[in-house]
Amino acid sequence: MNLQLLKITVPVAAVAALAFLILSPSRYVGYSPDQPIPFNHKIHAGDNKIDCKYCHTGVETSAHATVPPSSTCMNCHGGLGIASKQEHVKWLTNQYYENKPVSWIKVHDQPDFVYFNHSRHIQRGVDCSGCHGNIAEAVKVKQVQSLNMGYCVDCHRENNAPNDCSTCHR
Amino acid sequence: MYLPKLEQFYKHKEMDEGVLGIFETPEAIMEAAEKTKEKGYVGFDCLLPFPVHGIDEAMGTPRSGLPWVTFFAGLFGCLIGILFQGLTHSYDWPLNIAGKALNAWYAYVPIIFELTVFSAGIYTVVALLFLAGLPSPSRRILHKDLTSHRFGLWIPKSAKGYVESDVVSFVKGLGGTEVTVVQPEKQK
Amino acid sequence: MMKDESFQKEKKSHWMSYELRGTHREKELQKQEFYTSPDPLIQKIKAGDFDRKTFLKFMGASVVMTSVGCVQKPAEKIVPYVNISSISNEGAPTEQYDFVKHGHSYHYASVCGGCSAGCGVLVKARDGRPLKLEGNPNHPISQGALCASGQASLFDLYDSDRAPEPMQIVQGKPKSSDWVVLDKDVREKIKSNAGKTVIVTKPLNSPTSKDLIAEFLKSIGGGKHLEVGFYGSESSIAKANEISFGKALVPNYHFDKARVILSIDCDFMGNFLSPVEFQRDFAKRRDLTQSNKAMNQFFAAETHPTMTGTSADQRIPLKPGDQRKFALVVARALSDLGVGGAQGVSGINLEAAIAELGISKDLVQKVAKSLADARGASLVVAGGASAETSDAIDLQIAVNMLNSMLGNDGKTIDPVNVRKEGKIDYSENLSQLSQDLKSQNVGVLFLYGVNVAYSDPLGEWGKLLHQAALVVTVSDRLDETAMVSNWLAPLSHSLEAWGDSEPVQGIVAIQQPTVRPLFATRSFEDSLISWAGGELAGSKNFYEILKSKYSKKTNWEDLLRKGVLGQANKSDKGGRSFRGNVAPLASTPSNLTVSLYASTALGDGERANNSQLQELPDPVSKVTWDNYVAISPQYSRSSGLKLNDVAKVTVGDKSLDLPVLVQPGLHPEAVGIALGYGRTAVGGIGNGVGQNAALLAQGKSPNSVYSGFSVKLESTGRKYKLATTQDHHMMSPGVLMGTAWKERPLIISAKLQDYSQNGKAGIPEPEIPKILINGKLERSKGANPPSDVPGSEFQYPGYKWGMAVDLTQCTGCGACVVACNIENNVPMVGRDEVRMGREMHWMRIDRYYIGDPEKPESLEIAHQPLMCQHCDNAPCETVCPVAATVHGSEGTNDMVYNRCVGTRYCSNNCPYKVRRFNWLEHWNEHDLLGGEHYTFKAQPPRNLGLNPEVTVRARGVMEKCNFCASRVAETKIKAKNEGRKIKDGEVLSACQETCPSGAIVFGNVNDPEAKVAKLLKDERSYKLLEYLNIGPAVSYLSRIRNNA
Amino acid sequence: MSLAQAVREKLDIPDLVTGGKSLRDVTSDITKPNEDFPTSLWWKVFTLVLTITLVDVAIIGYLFYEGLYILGINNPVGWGFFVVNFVFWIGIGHAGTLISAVLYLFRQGWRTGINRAAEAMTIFAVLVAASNLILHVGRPWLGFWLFPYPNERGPLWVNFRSPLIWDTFAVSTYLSISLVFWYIGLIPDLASLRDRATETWRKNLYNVLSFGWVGSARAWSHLEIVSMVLAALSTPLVLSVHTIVSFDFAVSILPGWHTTIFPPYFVAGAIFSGFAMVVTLMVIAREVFNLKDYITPKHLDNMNKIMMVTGLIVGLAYSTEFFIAWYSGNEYEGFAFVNRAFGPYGWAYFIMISCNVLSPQVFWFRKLRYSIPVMFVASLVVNVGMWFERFVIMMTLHRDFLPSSWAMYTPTLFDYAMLIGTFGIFFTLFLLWCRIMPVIAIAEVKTVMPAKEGAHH
Repeated sequence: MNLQLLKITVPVAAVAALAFLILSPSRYVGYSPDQPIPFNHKIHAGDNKIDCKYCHTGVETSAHATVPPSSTCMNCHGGLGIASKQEHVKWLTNQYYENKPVSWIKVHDQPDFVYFNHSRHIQRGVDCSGCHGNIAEAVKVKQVQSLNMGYCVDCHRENNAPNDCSTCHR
Repeated sequence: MYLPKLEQFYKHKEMDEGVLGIFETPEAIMEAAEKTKEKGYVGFDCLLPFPVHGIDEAMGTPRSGLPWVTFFAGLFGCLIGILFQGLTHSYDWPLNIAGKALNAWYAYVPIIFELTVFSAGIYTVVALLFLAGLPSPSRRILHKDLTSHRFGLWIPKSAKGYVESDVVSFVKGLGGTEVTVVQPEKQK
Repeated sequence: MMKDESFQKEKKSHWMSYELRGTHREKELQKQEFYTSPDPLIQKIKAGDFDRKTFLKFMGASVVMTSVGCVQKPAEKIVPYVNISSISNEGAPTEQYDFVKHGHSYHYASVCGGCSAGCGVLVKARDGRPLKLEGNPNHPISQGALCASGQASLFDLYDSDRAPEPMQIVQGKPKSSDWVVLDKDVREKIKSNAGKTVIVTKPLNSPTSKDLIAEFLKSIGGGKHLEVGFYGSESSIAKANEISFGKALVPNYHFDKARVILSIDCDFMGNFLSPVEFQRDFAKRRDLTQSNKAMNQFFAAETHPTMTGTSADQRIPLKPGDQRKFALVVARALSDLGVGGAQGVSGINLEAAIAELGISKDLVQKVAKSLADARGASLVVAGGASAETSDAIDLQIAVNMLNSMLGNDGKTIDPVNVRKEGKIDYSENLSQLSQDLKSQNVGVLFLYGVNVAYSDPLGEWGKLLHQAALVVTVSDRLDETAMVSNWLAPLSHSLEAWGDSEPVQGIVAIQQPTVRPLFATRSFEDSLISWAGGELAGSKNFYEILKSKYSKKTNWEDLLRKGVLGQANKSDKGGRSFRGNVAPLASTPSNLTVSLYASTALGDGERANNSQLQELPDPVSKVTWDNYVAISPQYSRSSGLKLNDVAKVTVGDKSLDLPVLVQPGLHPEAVGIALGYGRTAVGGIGNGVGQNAALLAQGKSPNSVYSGFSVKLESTGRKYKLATTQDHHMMSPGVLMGTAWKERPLIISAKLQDYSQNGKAGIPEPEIPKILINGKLERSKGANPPSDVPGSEFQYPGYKWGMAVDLTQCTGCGACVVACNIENNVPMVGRDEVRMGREMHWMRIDRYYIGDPEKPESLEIAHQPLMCQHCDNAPCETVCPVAATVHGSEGTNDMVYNRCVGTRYCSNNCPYKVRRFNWLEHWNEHDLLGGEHYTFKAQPPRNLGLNPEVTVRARGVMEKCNFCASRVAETKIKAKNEGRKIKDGEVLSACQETCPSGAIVFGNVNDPEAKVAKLLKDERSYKLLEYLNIGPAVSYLSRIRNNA
Repeated sequence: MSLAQAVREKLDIPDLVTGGKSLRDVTSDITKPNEDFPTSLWWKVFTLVLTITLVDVAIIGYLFYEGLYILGINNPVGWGFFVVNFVFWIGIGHAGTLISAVLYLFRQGWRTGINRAAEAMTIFAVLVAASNLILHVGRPWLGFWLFPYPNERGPLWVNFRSPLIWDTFAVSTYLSISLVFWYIGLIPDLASLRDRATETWRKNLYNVLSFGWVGSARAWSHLEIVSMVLAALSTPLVLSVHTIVSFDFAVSILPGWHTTIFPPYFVAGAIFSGFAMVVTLMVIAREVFNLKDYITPKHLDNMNKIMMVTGLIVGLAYSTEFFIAWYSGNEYEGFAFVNRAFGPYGWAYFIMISCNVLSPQVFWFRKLRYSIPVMFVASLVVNVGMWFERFVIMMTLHRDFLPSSWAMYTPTLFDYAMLIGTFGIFFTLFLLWCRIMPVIAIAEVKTVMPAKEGAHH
């Protein structure tokens, strides 16, 4: 009889719902959108050991790590430079000479009411991989940490960093 | 000292096989219950449209033990109230709210009280449903007047010394009308 | 080092330059999702097709997004530059200047375009967008401060009603065109009407522009340059000086040198020549922390209670038209005291005249005495629209006489480094123009910054202008004059164009742009150059002219960095002798007389489309969004006119219907009406706000008399609810509904004498419950004392932010309010919402009347800036169910918008009622569940001016002053990265930074050397509602008045 | 319990069921409204209230769409009609539990006639109240943040010091406890409906609703005990709930709100308005469903007495407030009360006084206590008065410490619509319930039948 069925399903559903509420993971872990060109961090940062700050210049001084202007890419790939035959590099070079910017897609995206400052964390000696994972091995960048409020708060607690609301929310 | 006893938590038994007799007045069913108790048909039951005063004594059923459930459930709720508020405010994430002391327990009293009442009430009712064998809408209805104005005496097959013919005559002797022998439903 | 063309937009949008408009490549870009070049955006908005996502991007709407927790955020883009260019070469817009760091703010020295005072400003620009104006500390005029309209002038840049491109007006219908056509037409017409070109400009304080205009006229074979201004007193002052001293000029005034000041209807801190400079100088002598000897004494004789008048030690209500009589009465009283040099006053019967004025005799003698005691260190000023009576020049002559009697020439009055020199006669110029037009004597007519059709509504310019061969209006929008001319040449905002200014002889500042023009606009100077054929004075654009001119005098780049050339002259020189003849007294009309005045916020109404200014409450009446006819309580009683009655105001044959406001402090027979309202073609915000009071002006057309003529008021029986931010029935805090309750100790005033005896004069002991702990009374621990009391629960060892507000210095000008709004993205809500009591200002200035409203002479008007008090035991925090407002470790009361569910309990429980609730979605076209019915929403490109450091709040969220948390955080991170603590004065709150009188001080209370810490210990400091034991972090310094 | 004795002696004379009914009559009389096709009168009333409800629902939708700015609330007056309605309906809700719990403990036989309906009233009233509480926040879709649940924010818990959190717990506890109390009482009666049912759909419906109750003596004795236990729990609960609601105001620091008298004063007021509402409903019910023999004038008389007593308590509270305000000598406190009575909202204050203090005085006279029209009117008047009491308290907001922040509150059309809407929802639920479930506790009435002895011991 369907009543029997109800007796089982209702409590099960309730428990499941509660469990989900408590244990649900961040929706963004593993978020890995397709970029205009499949830029490969492994080749650049991993194999060729290019320092992060070569491109992300703002990271030590600014709130934003900043993505470099196309000209930075041209330092190596420009003209008949490295891998200039490779199709994506070709595309990039064209963009550059046509004076068109590349619109990358943001992977680690915080809501606008959160004010994260890269410079402070780098100065404090926080390692990039802490939040971004081992980029040097990443063929395609994806979000590895939940980066939700709990994640930030825990880290701030462990390193007795300020935990005021106004630290991140203004 | 008054302690909970197991027999206080007697459970409603399903009435699938046995003898049922119908009585007209509360007095009649009381008397019948007395007699049946003396006769010693253990596990017999009465079906009443409303709680007839004194029927428990007549049947010899002890006082219900549910207040114990209430007591411990209440205690549990109270504890939860104290711990949850205390821990969240002064241990898990101490926040400076209006410069008030972190363990300003007097602010927690209302919620402690509410939680006590809540868990006491809810758990008691759950226990009641369990003991009264509710809900089971599939349960069979023996006689349609028993919830309106007539009273039933039920002697189950499981009762000690149950011999169908004797029981039937016994119930008749008590003045029960429409005495019927109930057989278990066929499982389809 | 600066650069004018760092051109990256917000992190979440494309850069774009307007040279690319309409090209094929732009169309391509437009297809991209987040293409956000502003000017096509306007088209899109106007056309009504606009995809929501872009809008959300614009408005930084993720607050809305998060309110639907389960919605996946839309993918955001990162669009870097293409190239890096060094400073040396002129970079293309796709190039990032190597010194520009994304996310960093840079300050560029420039000149404020708010009014003609020419204050030097620092423009805070971030990623190529001006976000905030501050006064330039190096500049002797602004001295680091800025007024309300200066602050608000930033929004004119982001005004959606600016003209995006040149427009040709055909039979009153504007049709879009472009510069090529315009330039061609202008050049041809100039050729065909050689020698008959007329250039009418607003009063210019830019020497280079003046030269350029002359140059231009020369190059096209002659013409006229006429300056025209309205509502000001420059003409009268100049003429009076010519008569009195033989030299036409507008002198400079040094209020900081004046120990006694008498202003006759002169709102010198609100609306006269150079408000910021004068207010700053005035306030220097009100800083009692230095020494109370220096405190000046200020008598304000005025026909209408002005912002300036409220900070007077003694207000003297005058009847419009009596100004000159009062001046002469004072002169007479002075000569009675034996001060020589008086002329033509011997005939005055003191008693009779004083009786006519309706003021008490000893008051006049008090004024005279104080002035006489401060010879050489006193100052008498008159001016402003309300001083423009029929005998305005004679009034100025009388003032000149008073000053020379007191020997102020060359001391407090500077006739050497003057503001203006030579014959200035604006009304003469205007009538000359109309004559020329009537006699068909005008070829091409350029109207730059003069909105004649509005400011002189009786001049019938609509007809007149068509007598000219071609009329080109140079204005930033299709205003009243543009609508009746042939061409609109859209004008760049002062933040988009090069220029210079010399408000006072010897003080030159460079106005440098901080953003590429958002629309297809040009500065007037650049237009002249191209109309002259693309080259003038050997240069292709104004920038080169300026550069070459000033490179000769100094290092160009240093000049740009410093922003100003030359110093203020404070030395005493240029004494002169008064010779002018004083005309005999004429009698003023016996009945009600009116004075039209320029309001503090809107001034001449040129910037009526600025919601910041429209919503800034009037300093005295606290009315927003309308002008009104102010009448005295006495007249209200006799005439039966009440607040919000609509009255018919009749002057001669002209009449206006205006709502009535009962204004204590008015002379019983005085009526006041604000000018600058009733614009009809200024834009969606300013159109139809109030009535144009210039219609009532008198004198020969063009009208020049704004005050002192009789007026008739009659009730129309209609009602109109004025949008006020404060109740009007309530008078002083003491008297409430006639029930004589104890006076509420909110604003504590004392006389200078009492103060110099007892520093705590007037400050009552707060009734805080105390108990006897081993012998002495203390706050018990159970009573949860605030952090500054031993035994409190929480201490704030690191920083503890606090604020001190000096009520003696505060003039109630409202600059802080506007600065706060802009710094913190505070929305403007419009008239209807203000009526409902839903204004969003984080900071408000409370106005209290002290004394008997029936006795205007004795009435005092006090101001109290009120922001969140950041109480240690904040009542709002206790009651928030979701802990959306809690205390930070630095003693601030943090408000977390994204946690707020909007129960409004905190607001109910706030004794100061400083919390503001977002009743509406103010920024987004749609919010979570729609709600587009609310029309008063910020239109693009306004959103480009949003401060990216402060969250944009969504509907249903509580907000309030956060002690500029964003500024604190920025500075703190900087300091931490450099491994040091924040120095005192390194972080300023927005209100403190802009305050012209320096009344607000913010800082770290724990630092004993900090100014704020010292002020908190000052004897005068007290806390508002301290008896509630909530321990506010803001202290007020009692209001001292120097009236013996 | 001597008190109980005394009260019983006083109240148990005359018969609680008149007309010499037999057990069978009782069942059939009471279940009649559930079995017959609804009368035209019922249909008329129901269509009316249903329309109101639908309109109200539409308005709520519009409120979500537009935001709170369509209401009249503003900066100083942050709470308006919504909170007034909330407190009002919570107050109404109290009578039900009080009748079924407190009177149960005092063994008040006469309660049996009315307790079932009163409990139903409680539940519907609390539902309406809770809905108002949720709707009045700025972002209702985040209302669940008021419950402390583990979250990914750290976790960030709620602020247990806030009276609003106390409200959340109190109201939800109150709702759930009253719900179970009410329902376990209903089970046997639903069973008798089931057994009388003839159509199969009714049979199945009541079969499910009655949980398959057969009335075994064992189940009965458990049930008896549990209803006593719940009664014992509900009694302090019912007092605590309105106490906590009063904390919303008493815990704040506003002059006129920050008063220790609020808890008792609110509870008395709640009982006051609650009983008034019960009288209103009962008078209607006994007319419409022809239950004059079960809801006798005796019942109504007792309730009128209670109304009068509580009315006097409330009156005392009003005067005490004023006295203390004056006695405190605090300018803000004193002004708050002068302003309350003689300020712009003085009219509301005097409506309150005349309705709550003066009108119940008619019940001094036995004749009037027994007159149906009088008590009906009086009960309505009292409810109006109690609504205005809450309105007056809310309007204390409009003039507090700083005269500069004073303002007026003018409700908009939507405020009024929502006020009417609450009544619509309430009566819709109530009328529906009257059709589905017996308005009188059948089994309990049978225990107090005059015919048989042993009913009273």
